[in-house]
Parts: sequence; structure tokens; C-alpha cells
Amino acid sequence: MQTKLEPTAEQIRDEKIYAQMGMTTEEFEMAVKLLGRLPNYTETGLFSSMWSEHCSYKSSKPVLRKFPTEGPQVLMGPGEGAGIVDIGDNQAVVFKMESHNSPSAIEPYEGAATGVGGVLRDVFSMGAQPIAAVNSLRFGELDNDRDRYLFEEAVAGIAGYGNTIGIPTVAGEIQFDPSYAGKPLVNAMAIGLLNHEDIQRGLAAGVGNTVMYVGAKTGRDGIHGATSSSEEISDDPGKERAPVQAGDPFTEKLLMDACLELVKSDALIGIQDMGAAGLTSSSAEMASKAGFGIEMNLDLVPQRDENMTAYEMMLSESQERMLIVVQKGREQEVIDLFAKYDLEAVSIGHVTEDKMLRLLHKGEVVAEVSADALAEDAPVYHKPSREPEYFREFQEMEQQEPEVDDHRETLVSLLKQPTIASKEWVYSQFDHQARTNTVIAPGSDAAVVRVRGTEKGLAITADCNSRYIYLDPETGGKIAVAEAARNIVCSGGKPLAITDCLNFGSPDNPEIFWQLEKSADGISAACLALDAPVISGNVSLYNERGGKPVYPTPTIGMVGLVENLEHTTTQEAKAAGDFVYLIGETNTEFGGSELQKMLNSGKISGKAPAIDLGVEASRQESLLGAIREGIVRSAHDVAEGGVAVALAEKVFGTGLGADVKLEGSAVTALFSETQSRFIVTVKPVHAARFEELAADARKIGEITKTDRLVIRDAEGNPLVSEDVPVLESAWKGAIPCLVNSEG
Amino acid sequence: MKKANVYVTLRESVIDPQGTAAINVLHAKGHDNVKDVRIGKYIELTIDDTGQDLDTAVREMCEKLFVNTNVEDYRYEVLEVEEA
Amino acid sequence: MKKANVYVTLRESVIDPQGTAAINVLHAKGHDNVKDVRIGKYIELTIDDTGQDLDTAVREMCEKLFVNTNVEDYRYEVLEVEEA
Amino acid sequence: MKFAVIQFPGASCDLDLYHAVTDVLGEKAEYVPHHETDLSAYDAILLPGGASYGDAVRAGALARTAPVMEGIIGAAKDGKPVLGVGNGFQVLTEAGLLPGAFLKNRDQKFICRTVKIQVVNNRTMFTNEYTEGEDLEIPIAHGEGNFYCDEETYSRLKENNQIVFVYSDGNPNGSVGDIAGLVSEKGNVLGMMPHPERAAESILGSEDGLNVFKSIVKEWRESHANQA
Ligand SMILES: Nc1ncnc2c1ncn2[C@@H]1O[C@H](COP(=O)(O)OP(=O)(O)O)[C@@H](O)[C@H]1O
Ligand SMILES: [Mg+2]
Repeated sequence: MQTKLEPTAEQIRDEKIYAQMGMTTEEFEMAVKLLGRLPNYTETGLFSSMWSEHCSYKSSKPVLRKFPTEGPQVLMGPGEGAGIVDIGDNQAVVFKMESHNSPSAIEPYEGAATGVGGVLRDVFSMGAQPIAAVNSLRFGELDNDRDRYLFEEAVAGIAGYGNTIGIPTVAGEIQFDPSYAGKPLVNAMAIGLLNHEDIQRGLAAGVGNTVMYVGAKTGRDGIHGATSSSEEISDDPGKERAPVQAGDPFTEKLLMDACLELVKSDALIGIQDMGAAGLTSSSAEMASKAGFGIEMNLDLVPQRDENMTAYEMMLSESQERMLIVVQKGREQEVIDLFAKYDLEAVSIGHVTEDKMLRLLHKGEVVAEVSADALAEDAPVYHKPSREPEYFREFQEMEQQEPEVDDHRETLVSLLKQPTIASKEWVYSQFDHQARTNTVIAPGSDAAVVRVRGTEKGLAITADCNSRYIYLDPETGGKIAVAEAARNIVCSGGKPLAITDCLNFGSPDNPEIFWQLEKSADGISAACLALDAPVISGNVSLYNERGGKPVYPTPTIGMVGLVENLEHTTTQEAKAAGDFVYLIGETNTEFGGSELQKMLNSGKISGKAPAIDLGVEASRQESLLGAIREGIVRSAHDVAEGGVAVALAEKVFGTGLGADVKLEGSAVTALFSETQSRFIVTVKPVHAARFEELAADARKIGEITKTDRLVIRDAEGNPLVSEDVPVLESAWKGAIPCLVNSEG
Repeated sequence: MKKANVYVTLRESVIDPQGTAAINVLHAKGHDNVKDVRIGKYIELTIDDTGQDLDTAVREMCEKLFVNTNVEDYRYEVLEVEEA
Repeated sequence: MKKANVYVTLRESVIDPQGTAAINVLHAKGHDNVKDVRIGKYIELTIDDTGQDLDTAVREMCEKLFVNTNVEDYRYEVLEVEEA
Repeated sequence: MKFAVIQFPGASCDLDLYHAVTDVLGEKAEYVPHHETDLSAYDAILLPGGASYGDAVRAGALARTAPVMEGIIGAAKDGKPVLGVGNGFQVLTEAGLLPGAFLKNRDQKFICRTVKIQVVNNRTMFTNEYTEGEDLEIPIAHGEGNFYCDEETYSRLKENNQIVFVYSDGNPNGSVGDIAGLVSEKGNVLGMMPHPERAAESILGSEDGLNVFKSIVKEWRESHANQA
């Protein structure tokens, strides 16, 4: 009955209805050729969603091929729900990052919440118990209602989902910049743990095996989410929008526990979550990867809304659903297993030999398409790329030291910049201790989560300074990985691998495509230098509004191994009398710095800070060596705001102070963002040994009992001298104050 | 004094996790004939009657604060209340 | 088919933290004449009409599940709905 | 001694309690699913934190209808120690085993951080290992931890020394009388919003919560030594 309302195959072609679904004419013609006939409405929907950027990576594939994805530690690289890395003792860590930018720009609470839910499913569909969640967020400056709303609600959504399902949110990062105004980035990462024998894949293998649907019912929500997340955000309020997808963390908790029991059963052949493009992508991909076909009867799909069409069911992005393939004849076992968790498992089809995705609805075949055509044969575009003019200009600029009158005042202002300010307002809303394994909670460089029953821990961080990437994507890409690794090392871990989320504007713009390519080059180089291959990731393009793109933001999520939890180190100073060391020299580098941005009302220019990956790797290695010898009391990398900010952060919350002396020009010494630097504290008795291990460390002063931060020039004259509580309250109060402001 | 009662409901198309959890429990308790549960908000506003246009004010309060118009619908009624 | 609409409100004597937060926001936004905000629940139950006594069933569901009678009051109405 | 760790659907901190009792304390514990009704095999009952039933309707509202409540109520009547942490506390009030109710946090946001609480009453089976007036650092993690009771109930709680823990360095959620934890009139049911099982190992930042479990064990040992 309702199929009558759908346009005919001829109408789809003649009236270019495929274009409304995001397909180009060439793509439509390609689909016609693969099919050998005109696709009907449902089939056009299958093609358009599977060939969307989000599902097919058609513009980014050539870029992703650059990434190093191998290493002795890698058990599974990109391609499945999440990547897997060996951590010894037959255990492995599974992780993945996902973007939920476009839903979050419309409905930030549910957008962020379902982002968390989706990436958790990616992890538990591999057979891993999720043990931690992480997020990486970007918002406009908190100077207007809309951006404040997006920020507050996205944070609440992450909390609402993560806290309810009981997976601790242990780390994250947030930056604020006008380039994200009205187009926030919401990236969620999940980390899981499994034993090698429990590794699962999304395979629909074995003719006759049964395809089952588990989890929440299918509704009309999120139809064409994959396509619309591959489009720029519309300013047209009247534009018809598919209903927002909402999350149900309670159902997901049951689903997670049930799936983790199921993976122990040999009745299970394959499992995959229904993410973007829902039933379509899960079924087509599982069949294609396994070299089989799938036939499904859509009448059997559990439905929340009435009179759903085949098209709607296949394209719905209702949350908390999984597709599983089980051995024929063992369906009842699976049904019983899910029933224990108050969930319904329903047989909806079977595996076939003919490699087709065949859909039946109301007694008719409503779609019949080769699974490979959908999952494998999407076009791949080699988009033109062009070096932007701004880049040349910036490269020709000399590094300049900004003029600053009052160093103390400047430090206070920097500490109040929301990108630098304390994120406690955010992470105190996240349950970061559930599962009682969080050894280092949010607030230090990287989080550390113990691996229960072993001496090991996992160090976890997410990082990306997109200002550097905008100025110089290749250098900035290197810095993003290096900074993540610095945070891991400072916490006592050795980098294992990364996941990434490439958030960019439209790849159809050659200058943006250039940013994408160059930053991937930088990321790849750093991954090689720091021995941290890419094991999973996600691409989010078209992050634009009114033709204005966000800063290129390839977020890096990194996991490192803490071999022995005794090595875990935090950033805060521990005791008065400890020596303070600065590792690495300082140059005048202010391009893209927090100080430059602050003094130029948000604008940045010039060269990004330089980075030498060889130097980076050797400093990280020697610092980790010293940490493992147990002679480093605290370690912190120098990042936004330079040494002055890093020193302040080291004494916050400790009741202690510091008195240090810095060489060179004051503004550079205090605020420059030269890379590959660390500040560590060491007990005097270990000083000699530490200096032996860390060749380019210089002692700059001591931790003091009085809670005052004194930073002097080479002659000993104070550049900054302030009570720590004054600095700390500026730093702590900044975000709450912006959130509660009006106007 | 006036009173505005606001009824906020989740859009039909949006799943209601609370309602879903509740209906399962109701069925387990033998209330099998309950077919659907939707949990929304009921807001009572007491407003000084300064003779101004309450409709505009109530609508604004709803859309700015009480209702997430992406996922919720609302209706309201304005009543006269006796001074105490 | 029948529908029961349940209105759950916090007791007068209980300070409503949600309402208090809301009123502060409203005043900051210039809605000074709002004197009180109370945030409760509005629950819609769709019930198969098997001819039994709905009042008892609805009251039981409320007191066992939807309402915490320590701090909340409720009222409800039962309506006839057209079959689709 | 054998602890029961109740598993309500969705309440995820069962694991944390289980490990605190077994790995840290070295006592026996078993998970008991929500549909079980017989708890006679256990010496103490633990109701975990988390979000049972996704905190639908109200935190703890749906859990109070679970069949296992019958066993819990029975155990409480028999005088066995029953401890509810976080969501477990909310369930105990919903079930009427403890007075009062919970409202949303004063600031409307979920709060996860370590707070200071003071032991007001150390003469309970849950606090005998503490000294009176002792300050503890224990994490909280809740969105509806704002304990409410009317004035009459509050005076009765005070009179009977039922208030066991109060927040001592700022009230994070708006609870009446800064209440962080309280016992039933008979003293064998304790509800507390701070999570002692998250403060049971120094590697996780604090061991201040461990004595809650040690107290239960001590009391049990003593009472069973007398019987023997
Ligand atoms: N969105 C977030 N969620 C959880 N923790 C966060 C979030 N943002 C920041 N944090 C935590 O706050 C601390 C400071 O973050 P950040 O300034 O980004 O550190 P760094 O510069 O060392 O990467 C870190 O421990 C980080 O994990
Ligand atoms: Mg850092």
C-alpha cells in the first residue's frame, strides 16, 4: 500500500530523486550499471546510504591509506568495529573513536549521548568489555547563548549516557574557538578489554545460518543520518529533518551484558552493531566481508512505529540494535540468552550463497542488490588538492614575540582562557570511577585505568591542537600525535597505538582536501616515529556552516601500556624541596599559541611551532626510562600557554608552590609553545641519576612549602610572583563563570 | 495571580527509555493490558497578573527553558487563581 | 482503548530543586513576574479496555511505581480513545 | 561470612562492591539476580550503585518492584546487615526500609568527586571500626542524591542517632541536614550516597571506605563467636 507512494524507478531517474538522497548522477549511473537495471526506491536508498561519505569513505580512502597500521602489537587494524592491540598475558585492548558532530549540532544532548552509545557498541561488538570512555569536544567561544547551550547539553548528554550505562569517562579534551561556533565537534572514544580467544568479527558466513536482530525496536528516527552527516549544517530552520535519534543507555547496558555473554558461545558466527545506515550497513558489510549473501524478511524486524516501509526500516538509525549471525538450529539458545536480559532476539533471515542482499517485505522481494556492490564498490574519489595561499603567507612570517606589559596579569588571563582553564566543571559531571579501576582520574595528563588481576594499567588520552594544524597541517598533525604520546609518557605509559577522528570541512574544497592530506602525512610520520600505529578511526567531513569550515581537527585518541602500576605518575608536584626540571630548550614560537590568540581577539597567524620527531622520540624514551626507575615524582608536558601555565598546573591543588628561574627573553621563556618539552620534579637524592638519564633536562628551581609561584628571569628578578590560590581560582572559576553568564 | 499548566511530551517518533523500562515492569507485575507508557513533564507556573500577554511569555519560557523542541512537544493552559 | 493521564506533583511542603533552578533562570531572563515553578511528571498510559475497573489498576500503578507518596501527590483522568 | 551483591538490571556498580568484598577484604560474596527471592544463604546484603532500570521514573523506583526486594525486606527484618550505596540507598528509601526520598541534586547536575564526610555515629554495625567524628574522604557519583525528609522525620532521625554520616566540607547536593548516610531504626539497614567501595584501595586514591565493610565483618564475627 505505502509502496504506491514511493516514486517508481523511472521517476527516481528522471526526477533525479537520488540527488535528494545525496547521490550524484554519476554515482546513480554506476549503481544502475552494477545492478543491470534501474534501482527501485528502497534500492536507491541502500546505495545512497552505503555510498555516503560516512559509510564508504569515498573521498578519504586515499588519505587513510597513508596511515601506518601495522606493528607487532596490532592484532586487528582498521576495518572492523574497532582496532585491537595486544597487551600480553593473552589480553588485548580494543578502542575506537567516532564523531557525532552533525546530530550534536542540532540536538546536542541526544547527539552526544548516542555518540557515546554508538562507539561503545563498536567496542563490545568486538567481544570486548568496555572499560573506559573518552571524549574530545570543540565549541565556539562561550560568549553567546547558542554555543553555551551546545556545550552544556553535549556535556550533559555524555554524562547521561556514560553514567547510566556505568562505563567511566576517564579523560577527554575540550577547546573553544570561534571556528566552531554553531558547529561543535563531538567525538567519543571507547576502550575495551578482551581475551584473545573472544575476538569477534562482523561476518555473515555459512549458508543457511540464521541472521538475528537484537536490541531496541526500529523506528523512523535518524533516517538518512549517514547521508546528512555528510552534508554541511543547514541554516534553514524550515528544512525537513528526520526525527532525532535518542539514546537509551539502560537498553544498551542490557544489550552489552548479553552480547558479552553471547561471545563466549560457539553458536555465534558474527556480530556487528547497527550504526550509521543501520540494518543496511550491518547486513551488507557482514555479508560482503564473509563472501556470502543475506536474505532478510523485513516483516520480522521488530518495529516501534506503524506501517514502516522497507526503505524506512533499512535506513533507520534507531539506537541500541545489533545484527548477529548464529549457527542454524541454535536460535533458541540465543533467544533464551537474550531473554535473561529482558531483550528479544528475533530471527529475520539467513545467510545465502549468492552474495546478494535480498529483502522481502509483505511477501514481495523489495530489494535485491549485490552485497559487494553496496559495501565494496562505492566510488573512490581522488579529490583535487591545493595549497592555500594563507599557508604560504604564514610560512614566510618570522616568529615574533608578542608584547606583554605585565607578566603576572598575562598569566592570569591565560589561565582563564577556556581552552586552558580547569575542565572540572565538565568532568565532575562524568562518573569517572565506575568499575573501580581508575588510578589516575581526569585532571592529570593522561588517565590511567588498571587492568584488574594484573600489575598493568592503560594510559588513555585524546589530543589535538587544531590551531597548529590550521597554520601548518603537516607539522600540526605530527604535534597532535606527539602531544598525545607526551601525555601517555608523563603518566608512566608507553604508547601502543592510536585511533583518530578526522574532522574537516568539505573535501570538495581543494584547500581543505590539502589540509586533510597534509595532516595525515604528519600523523603518519609521528605514528612511525613514536611506534604507535593507527588501529581504528573515523572521518567526519563537511563540518561547515554558511560556507565556513571548522579548523581542521584530526583528533588523536591514544592508549599506552603502563607495564607496572607502580610507574603511574601524575602531573602535580609532590613535596617541597623537590627539584624542578625543564626538559627541552625554548624558542620563540607563538604561531597559533594561546597567547597569540588571546592578544589578537581570536585570530592566529604565522608558523606553527616546529617539531623534530627524532628529538621527541628520544626525550619521551628517556623520560619514560626515568619514570620506570622510580625517580620521577611528577611529570607534565608543556602545552598551551607554555612553561608558566604548565608550572601553575603543577602546583594547583597541592598546597605547594614553586620558585624557578628561566633563561632567555621573558615572554618566550614564560609563554612560548615550543614542542617536546616537559616539566618534572625529582627528589634531590635522585637528581644525579635523573640528569644522567635525561640529557636535555635543566634544573630550573625547587618546589616550595609556601604556596606561591615565583618565576624569575636569569638574574633572579621575579617575572611572576603570585599566591597559588589566586591563580588557581582564576583557572577553576573561568568555565563556570562563562557558563553562568548572560547575553 | 494566574497559573499556567504546561504539559510536555516526547514526540511520537522519539523513543522513551523511561516509558519502555516502566512498561516492562508493569507487564511483569501483571498489568498486561497497558500498551504504552510515555513519561513527560508537568509544569505549574504561578505568575503575577500584570495584565500583559501571558501566551507570549509562557510560550517563550517553554521554548527557551522547559521544552526541548527537537524532541518534545508541549501544550499549556492558563488559569485564573483566587488570591489567597 | 483507554488512556489514563497521570499528573504527579511534588508536595507543597517540599522544596523543588528543579523548580528553584528554573525560576532563577527565568528571572535572569526577565520573566520577573513568575512567582513559582513546580516541576512534576505527566504520564500517559494507553490501556487495552478489557472492561475491568481501571481506577484500581491506575491507582495501583501510581502508588507502586509512578509516584513516591512520601514526597509526591498525584491525580489522574481516564479517557476513551478512538480506535485507529 | 558471605555477602550477597544484588544485581538489579542496569545497576552497574555490583562489580565494585563484589571486588571490594572479595579482592580487598578477602571475604566471600555472590551476585544475586533481581528475580531471586530467597536470601537466607547470605549473612549480609549489599545493594549496589549505578542506575537500576536506567533511573527511569525516579532513581530506585522500578527496582523496588523487583522480586528480590522480598528477600531484602526479609533479611532486614531478620536483623541482617543491609547496605545500600548510591542507587542502593535510593532503592532502600523507595522500598520503605529507610525513611525519606531523593530529589535531584540542588545544582541539577550529576556530581562525581571525592567529598569529605564525618562519622556522626560509630556505634552501628557499619561504623564500629571508625572513631566518632572521624573525617573520611569518599567519592560520590550521583544525579539524585539530594536526600529529603520532613522536619518531623529529621528530628526523629537525630533523636535516634540514625544519622551516621554527614557531609562535612560543603553539602554537594542539598540534602536535608547534610545527611550522607543513615541507618534504620533497628540499625541494621544503612543507606549512604558516598561510595565506600570506591575508597577501598590506596591505589584508587583512598582507603577511607574500607572500614564500612570491615565493621560489618567484625560485628558478624563477634555475634557469631558469642553464639558458638
Ligand atoms: N571532555 C572531557 N572529559 C573528561 N575529561 C576531560 C575533558 N576535558 C578535559 N578533561 C581532563 O582534564 C585534564 C586537562 O585536560 P587538557 O588541558 O586537555 O590536558 P592536556 O593539555 O594535558 O592534554 C585531563 O586530565 C583531561 O583528561
Ligand atoms: Mg598534558
